[in-house]
Amino acid sequence: MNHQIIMAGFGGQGVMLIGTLLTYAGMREGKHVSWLPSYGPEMRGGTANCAVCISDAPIASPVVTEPTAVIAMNLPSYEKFSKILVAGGSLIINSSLVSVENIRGDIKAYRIPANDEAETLGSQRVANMVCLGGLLGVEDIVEIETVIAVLPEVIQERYHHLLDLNARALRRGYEMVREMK
Amino acid sequence: MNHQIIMAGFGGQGVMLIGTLLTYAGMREGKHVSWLPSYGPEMRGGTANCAVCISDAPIASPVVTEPTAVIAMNLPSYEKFSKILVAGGSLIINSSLVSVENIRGDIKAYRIPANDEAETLGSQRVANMVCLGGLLGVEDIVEIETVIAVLPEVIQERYHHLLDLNARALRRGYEMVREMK
Amino acid sequence: MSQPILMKGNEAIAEAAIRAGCRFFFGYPITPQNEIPEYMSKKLPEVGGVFVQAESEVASINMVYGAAGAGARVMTSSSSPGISLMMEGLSYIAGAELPCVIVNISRGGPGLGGIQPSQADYFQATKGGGHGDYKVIVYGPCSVQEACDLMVKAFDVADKYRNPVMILGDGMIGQMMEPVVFRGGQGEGSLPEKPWATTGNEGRKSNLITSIHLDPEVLDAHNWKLCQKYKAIEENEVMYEVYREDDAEWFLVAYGTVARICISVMDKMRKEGFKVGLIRPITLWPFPKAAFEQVADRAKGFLCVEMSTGQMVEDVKLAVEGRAPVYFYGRTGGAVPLPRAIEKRMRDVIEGREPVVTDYLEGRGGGVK
Amino acid sequence: MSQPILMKGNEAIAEAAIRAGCRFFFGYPITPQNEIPEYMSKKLPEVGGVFVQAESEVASINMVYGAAGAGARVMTSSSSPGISLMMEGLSYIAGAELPCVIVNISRGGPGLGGIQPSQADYFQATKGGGHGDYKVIVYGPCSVQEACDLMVKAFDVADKYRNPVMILGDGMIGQMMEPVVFRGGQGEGSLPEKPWATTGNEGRKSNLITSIHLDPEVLDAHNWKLCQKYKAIEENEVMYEVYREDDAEWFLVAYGTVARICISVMDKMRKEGFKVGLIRPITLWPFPKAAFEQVADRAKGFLCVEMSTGQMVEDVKLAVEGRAPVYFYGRTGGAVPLPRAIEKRMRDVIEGREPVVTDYLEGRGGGVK
Amino acid sequence: MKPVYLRPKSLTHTVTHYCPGCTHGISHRLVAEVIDELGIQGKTIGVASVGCSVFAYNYFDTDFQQAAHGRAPAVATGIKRVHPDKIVFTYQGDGDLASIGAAEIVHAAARRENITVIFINNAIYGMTGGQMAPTTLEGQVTTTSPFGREHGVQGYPLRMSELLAAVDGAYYIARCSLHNPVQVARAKKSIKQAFQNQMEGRGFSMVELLSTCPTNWRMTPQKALEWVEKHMIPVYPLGEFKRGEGE
Amino acid sequence: MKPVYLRPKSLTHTVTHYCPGCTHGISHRLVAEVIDELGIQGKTIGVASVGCSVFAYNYFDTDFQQAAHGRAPAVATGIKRVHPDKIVFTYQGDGDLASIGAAEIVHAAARRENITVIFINNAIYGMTGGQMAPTTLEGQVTTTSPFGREHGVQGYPLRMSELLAAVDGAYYIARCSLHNPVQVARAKKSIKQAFQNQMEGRGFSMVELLSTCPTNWRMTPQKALEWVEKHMIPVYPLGEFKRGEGE
Amino acid sequence: MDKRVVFNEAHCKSCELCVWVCPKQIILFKEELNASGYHPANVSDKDQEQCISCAMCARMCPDAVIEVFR
Amino acid sequence: MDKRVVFNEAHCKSCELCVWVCPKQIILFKEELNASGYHPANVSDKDQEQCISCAMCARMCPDAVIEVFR
Ligand SMILES: Cc1ncc(C[n+]2csc(CCOP(=O)(O)OP(=O)(O)O)c2C)c(N)n1
Ligand SMILES: Cc1ncc(C[n+]2csc(CCOP(=O)(O)OP(=O)(O)O)c2C)c(N)n1
Ligand code: SF4
Ligand code: SF4
Ligand code: SF4
Ligand code: SF4
Ligand code: SF4
Ligand code: SF4
Ligand SMILES: [Mg+2]
Ligand SMILES: [Mg+2]
Repeated sequence: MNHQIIMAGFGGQGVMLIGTLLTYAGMREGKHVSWLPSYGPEMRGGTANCAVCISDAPIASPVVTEPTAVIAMNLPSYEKFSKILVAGGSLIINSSLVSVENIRGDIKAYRIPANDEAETLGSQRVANMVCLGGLLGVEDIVEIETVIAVLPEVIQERYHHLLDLNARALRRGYEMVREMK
Repeated sequence: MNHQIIMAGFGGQGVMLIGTLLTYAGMREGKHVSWLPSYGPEMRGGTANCAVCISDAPIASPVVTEPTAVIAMNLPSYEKFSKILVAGGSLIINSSLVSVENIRGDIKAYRIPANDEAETLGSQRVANMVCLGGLLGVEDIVEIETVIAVLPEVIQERYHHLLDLNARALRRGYEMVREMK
Repeated sequence: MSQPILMKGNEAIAEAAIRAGCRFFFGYPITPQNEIPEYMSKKLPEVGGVFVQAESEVASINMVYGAAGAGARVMTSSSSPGISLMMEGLSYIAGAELPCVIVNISRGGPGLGGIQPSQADYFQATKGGGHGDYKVIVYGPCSVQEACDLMVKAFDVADKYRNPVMILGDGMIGQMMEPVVFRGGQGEGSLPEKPWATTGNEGRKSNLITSIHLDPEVLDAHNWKLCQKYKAIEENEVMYEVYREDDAEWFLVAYGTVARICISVMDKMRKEGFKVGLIRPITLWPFPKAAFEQVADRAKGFLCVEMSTGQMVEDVKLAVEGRAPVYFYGRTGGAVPLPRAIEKRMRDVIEGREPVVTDYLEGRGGGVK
Repeated sequence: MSQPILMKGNEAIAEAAIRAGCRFFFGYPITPQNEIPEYMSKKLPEVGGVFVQAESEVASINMVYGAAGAGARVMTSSSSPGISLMMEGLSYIAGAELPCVIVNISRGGPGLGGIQPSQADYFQATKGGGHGDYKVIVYGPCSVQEACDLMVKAFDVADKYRNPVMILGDGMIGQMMEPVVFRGGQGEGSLPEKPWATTGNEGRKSNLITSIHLDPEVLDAHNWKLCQKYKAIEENEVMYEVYREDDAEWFLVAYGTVARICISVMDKMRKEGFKVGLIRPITLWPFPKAAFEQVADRAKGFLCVEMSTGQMVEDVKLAVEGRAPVYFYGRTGGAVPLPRAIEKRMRDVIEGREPVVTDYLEGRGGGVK
Repeated sequence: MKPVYLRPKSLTHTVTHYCPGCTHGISHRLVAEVIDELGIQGKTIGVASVGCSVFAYNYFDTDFQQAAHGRAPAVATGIKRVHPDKIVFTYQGDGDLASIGAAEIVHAAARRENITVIFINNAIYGMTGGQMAPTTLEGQVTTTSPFGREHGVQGYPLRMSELLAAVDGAYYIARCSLHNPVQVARAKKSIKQAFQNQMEGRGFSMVELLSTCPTNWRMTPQKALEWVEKHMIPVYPLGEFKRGEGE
Repeated sequence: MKPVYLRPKSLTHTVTHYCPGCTHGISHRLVAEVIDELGIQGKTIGVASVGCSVFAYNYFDTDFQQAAHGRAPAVATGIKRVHPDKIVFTYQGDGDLASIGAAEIVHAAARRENITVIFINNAIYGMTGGQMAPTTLEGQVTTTSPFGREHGVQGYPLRMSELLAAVDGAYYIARCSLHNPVQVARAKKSIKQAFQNQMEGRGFSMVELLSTCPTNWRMTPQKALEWVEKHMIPVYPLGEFKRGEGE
Repeated sequence: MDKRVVFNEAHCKSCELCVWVCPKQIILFKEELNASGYHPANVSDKDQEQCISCAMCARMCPDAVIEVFR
Repeated sequence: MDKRVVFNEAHCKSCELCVWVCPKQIILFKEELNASGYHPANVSDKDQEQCISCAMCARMCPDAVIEVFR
């Protein structure tokens, strides 16, 4: 399979981090991977996204123009990327911040109140992990256990006391989506 | 006729000036003309030369590689340019500073003690004019009277008290060569 | 062989340089290559090297000149506007025959432009953006791995020919993360001797690093000597890949990350029965004319795809010499040519249709020239 | 018509600019163009204009940017190394679509090189020495008179297209004296209006001069818009001369003062019965492809002669497209191609002999590539 | 009710791209207030530099030119020489003015160029993500001084106001801070003075504003202001360094 | 007989291209004398700039690099960082150092670069034929200030020693003159000090030498020296402007 | 009711500088996010009359969010 | 005879600075030109003993023409 995933949200929501995490996990599972960021002019705030490719074959282009999956952590991201998602693709919407009607019928869409769930778990900052967990629950990209296993390599040492929180957030998202499926 | 003349000497000997003067005179006589200077790295001293073309037809190249006439006001100039003078061409040598033997036999060579003559006339500074006068005496380039007529246009106003001295130097060179001829 | 590591292109390039024995880095911040100086500022001191943040790109390239003349393995990196400021210095380095490596992680221009990937500095890199007759060896890597491999090669080639070498990576090469394995890099120990370097004239005649030659005959001779060197480089250092040489009749031509996009287009079109191949120059100067010779008998046409309004297309035409038509498709300023648009353009080429510009557009841009 | 005056090329160029309504000059001294700023420093104040000696060429070109954006007719001049320092600024000016004139009285390179005439900045001028996709209109005058005429034209064309225009004169153009008649130059009165200029927004919406467009789609669109403009320039502004179009079969190709040398070679060879003609590009960009179309049926070969190691020869090849062979002869660094050597090379070409490099040498240099 | 404070007319109604609490915003507001008060909006031409303030032209409702990195004083020179009766100001960061543009600012001052310069010293390269600036303090950690700036390696912070005060053509050089409302009010007075000088043809005026970069300093906006007071002011003392020109 | 004065060993036996009486020659001699006296000929690397002294490398018998116009301090930085144990000096004119190279010299000082700078201030561009320099005096006629420099138009002379003394990383800044044998002896002392500082690792040292350009000033060499004393020194006072670094 | 202090909420970035300098400590953040994703600052209708119209908040606000009346 | 002051005539450019500073005013120019076209400075054999070996001339000479002995 050739997964082409876009993760997007406000700067500060941690979309780059979950992109890196997923890429790492892909590499650890022996797949071909790439990760490509995209920022606006703002240093903080604004909207940022990254494109992750995970594939069994060498990756032709790190640029994702027709994603097979999208995580939209805020409204502008939903608006921009839900349109270009391929038919049959998966869309994870952070419904804590994005309330939309009339989602395209030809895709698999999941609304997860990621910020609320994260808050419940202990900190809004892991809303990104809830979303990534959700994606892992829908699409067969990598094992969630691989992702949890590489957490210590991706997350900076000074945040290692939060490893467990991150893992729980990943699992929570995963479960929520499984329940919806 | 297509005259291609090189005038060369130490910086400060005034070769650029006589080149300009000749070019001016050529233009005044309705000929096609060009003047091209060449300097060394030195601001003062060193060797400088200029190439003057005076022709009945438009001038193809302002660069003179095979001069029809050469004025050599110092030894390095003689050494450099006497070699490339065309057969049958004219060479004016400032014999006050250049003492050479064995001049090429296939050219018209004239030794003029320009500095000494100039000194006699009143100032070593018009040695250049003596040489130019010499050239005008050998080669039919422009009328010496034309050159004398344009002197006030070429020589800076503050030196206009020396116009007469310059004219006399021109005539002196002219006569010396005529006598030798 | 060691395990691959996931690294951002810029950091991987910096690490590769250090492994190649580069111990001196002079540079000035500019997006999208900041991770290179940042990495260097952290790592060079650890290996006894020196990182200096210069006051400008003009200063950077002249510090490189000084360090290269002093015998060091030295590099700088920047992005498009910063590289433009280096043109005088680069011409001096080439004129004085000093070895060094310059990385251009290029972005959209002209002017301040944007910070997204672009290939619009091709002319500047390959034709000589500075004054005078000189050439810079230019590599155009298509992946993080290749960027690292070429980085190591760049230092060796620079020393071999006493000539500046440039890595021309589009912004994607710098910004993306891919797995990378570090290989090669002879380390500090075995670097070549540089008896011409200015190290103090104790026990020998003075050395001089200069590019001034006031006597036209001397400067002319110097230029033709450089020319001989460039001829040797053209003979020895050309790098490229040809895909589907066996049966292809229509060739995509692309370098850098665009080549990867083109490979996906090629694969798709071949499945649909089109005899499409691809030529990927790796050295942009010397340009791989040989690749075009190789396919000259069979090639019915070439489609050059670039993130520019069409620069390499001139070199392709010079290589093809009228033997087959050369077409062009490009996007600029950070807009990336889409597989779909490239495919459409290639179909039009093969099927002999005039391009309709709007067919290839995703946004407000153009693309066909 | 007025009487011709004998003037040094540099001074004549400056005078022509003033007559064309140029009132602002920003520049930095460099040989062999110093007479231009010197003349301007004396004459501009007399006509209510402003001369500023900038602290560097980098500052000069950015002052030009400011003044052009403020609506002025403005110019700068320099020589090769100084022009290299302007590459970033030039890219900004092109990106922001500002009209201005840049004079390059070029000298031998690379690096500090020499101060004698050269044509080795051809690539820099015509391909874009700065970053990004942009084009500068480049004129290559062959006499002082033509330099003056083109200077006047340059300002008008710059305004017409809102694009920088360069006069690329070799050192000879600047240093030699020739008779010149000043013609044209609309003077200050009738200059075009520039409603886009920054003059204060009293009574209108704000004006903005910029080259930054962070959104790739916007920057892409901007680049293709520029491309359209360049296409229009290619259609409207090409200038060249063809000599002996009627019967020539072998063409010399040269611009600037070298073209004059080639004319003398042509004349000589015709007398000896060789059917030699000459193509003289006046615009170097846009390059006069039409000239080559014109003679394509008859031309058996082209000999490109330059004061460089061969730069325009690429454009000649691109224009000829393989329909006839293209040969090259050149000298560099202030050494000027001799009529004798050009003739020898042309005979070898016509008579199908392989060139023997030493045949064309006068000094230690090379010449054939 | 009577207005006590209204948004200045010379600001457009655009949301800025600046980070929360970044004092670039305060500086913009002060310049706009001064332009309003002096009634020069219609004859002012701004020059934006390259740095976080690259989009300044989106926020000021006046004519603007966007200059290459460091070259704003040269661009301003070009404009001012063409329109000596208009008011021309540059707005530059410390990377722009003190590093790459050091020659241009020194020479604009030396030439006695009749322009106004607003100089934002935040001791860092904001836009490019927090690299060392010439004004970075000793010991300060940035992405290119990861072990803290050390004078033996990277030299000392460059104090531009002191340096430019040593240039004869400079007429007015002042350093202010934006770390609390009192200082903000002082800064505004200096900015106003700098524009008035230009209107009176007095030559080169510059106001250096000690400013924050909460994002790259990795502090809250409030902590960042406290850091200015505690760490920057001792190295960059406030005050007027020059008023009047010549030898 | 015992030698009282011998031609320094560190000078080659080449006739220089300098004009008669040009004090570039005196400066060269002094630097060579200092190199001899300190015994550092074999470990000294010079950096020639672009100006009349472009060929300095022909006259010093040490390793040399020829730098682009204005960039000698950057080139010297590159060399010195590679060979911190060697002695690196630049030799720059006023066009080179004070105009096009203003940023490079300020930053070499700010970075506390451990190099020695010999700065030849002759108030003019010698090599290119007498254009105005940043150091040209008010009223002085040059080919690009044909009506005399006027501060309202071209600004004031730039006093680099005063300016660089305001940079914290500068350790030693002195201005000397070459207009008579006594001053020449003083200049030599300062030059020696500037090299010694480098040997002791003290950072940036510069000696500014008031120098003549008889050719472009259009004076005899002797009149030119008198002009230095009478006209230059009042604008460019002699002395040590700094000794010791830091805040 | 006429307000003493008016917030242009779309421009606010929740930087808290106004909160910090307000002598009356009456500035609070709203629950909702604005279009930029920030909780905008505000003085509630009931706290408006506590405001002394000192304009400290306005003078410190980097985003010119605040207008003050008396 | 051992000379006190020795001129490397090929290097001299007749700038007169040595002449100007010599307290004994014994430096004169030769009639001949050197290779560069200048009349080189010199102290005649008979004036050599007037020389006080003060080396002022050498210290002022831009072309390092002069060596002095005592
Ligand atoms: C020639 C060039 N070099 C480098 C850059 C990259 N660059 C953009 S902004 C910037 C520095 C910004 O720092 P500063 O001037 O301090 O402004 P701040 O963002 O801190 O306000 C740099 C180096 C550029 N755009 N152009
Ligand atoms: C980039 C560049 N700009 C300009 C020049 C031309 N140029 C050569 S020397 C010089 C100035 C020399 O003046 P200065 O530095 O004062 O040295 P001086 O000759 O007076 O000793 C200039 C402008 C150049 N070579 N390179
Ligand atoms: S990065 Fe720093 S300077 Fe730039 S807007 Fe953000 S806080 Fe302000
Ligand atoms: S031009 Fe002036 S500075 Fe240059 S060598 Fe001659 S006198 Fe000296
Ligand atoms: S005006 Fe004063 S009291 Fe009122 S909200 Fe603002 S800071 Fe508080
Ligand atoms: S200071 Fe301005 S931007 Fe910051 S919280 Fe208050 S109102 Fe919002
Ligand atoms: S050493 Fe003294 S006395 Fe002797 S010639 Fe020289 S200056 Fe005159
Ligand atoms: S000072 Fe030196 S160069 Fe000048 S005249 Fe005397 S010996 Fe000759
Ligand atoms: Mg900053
Ligand atoms: Mg000088």
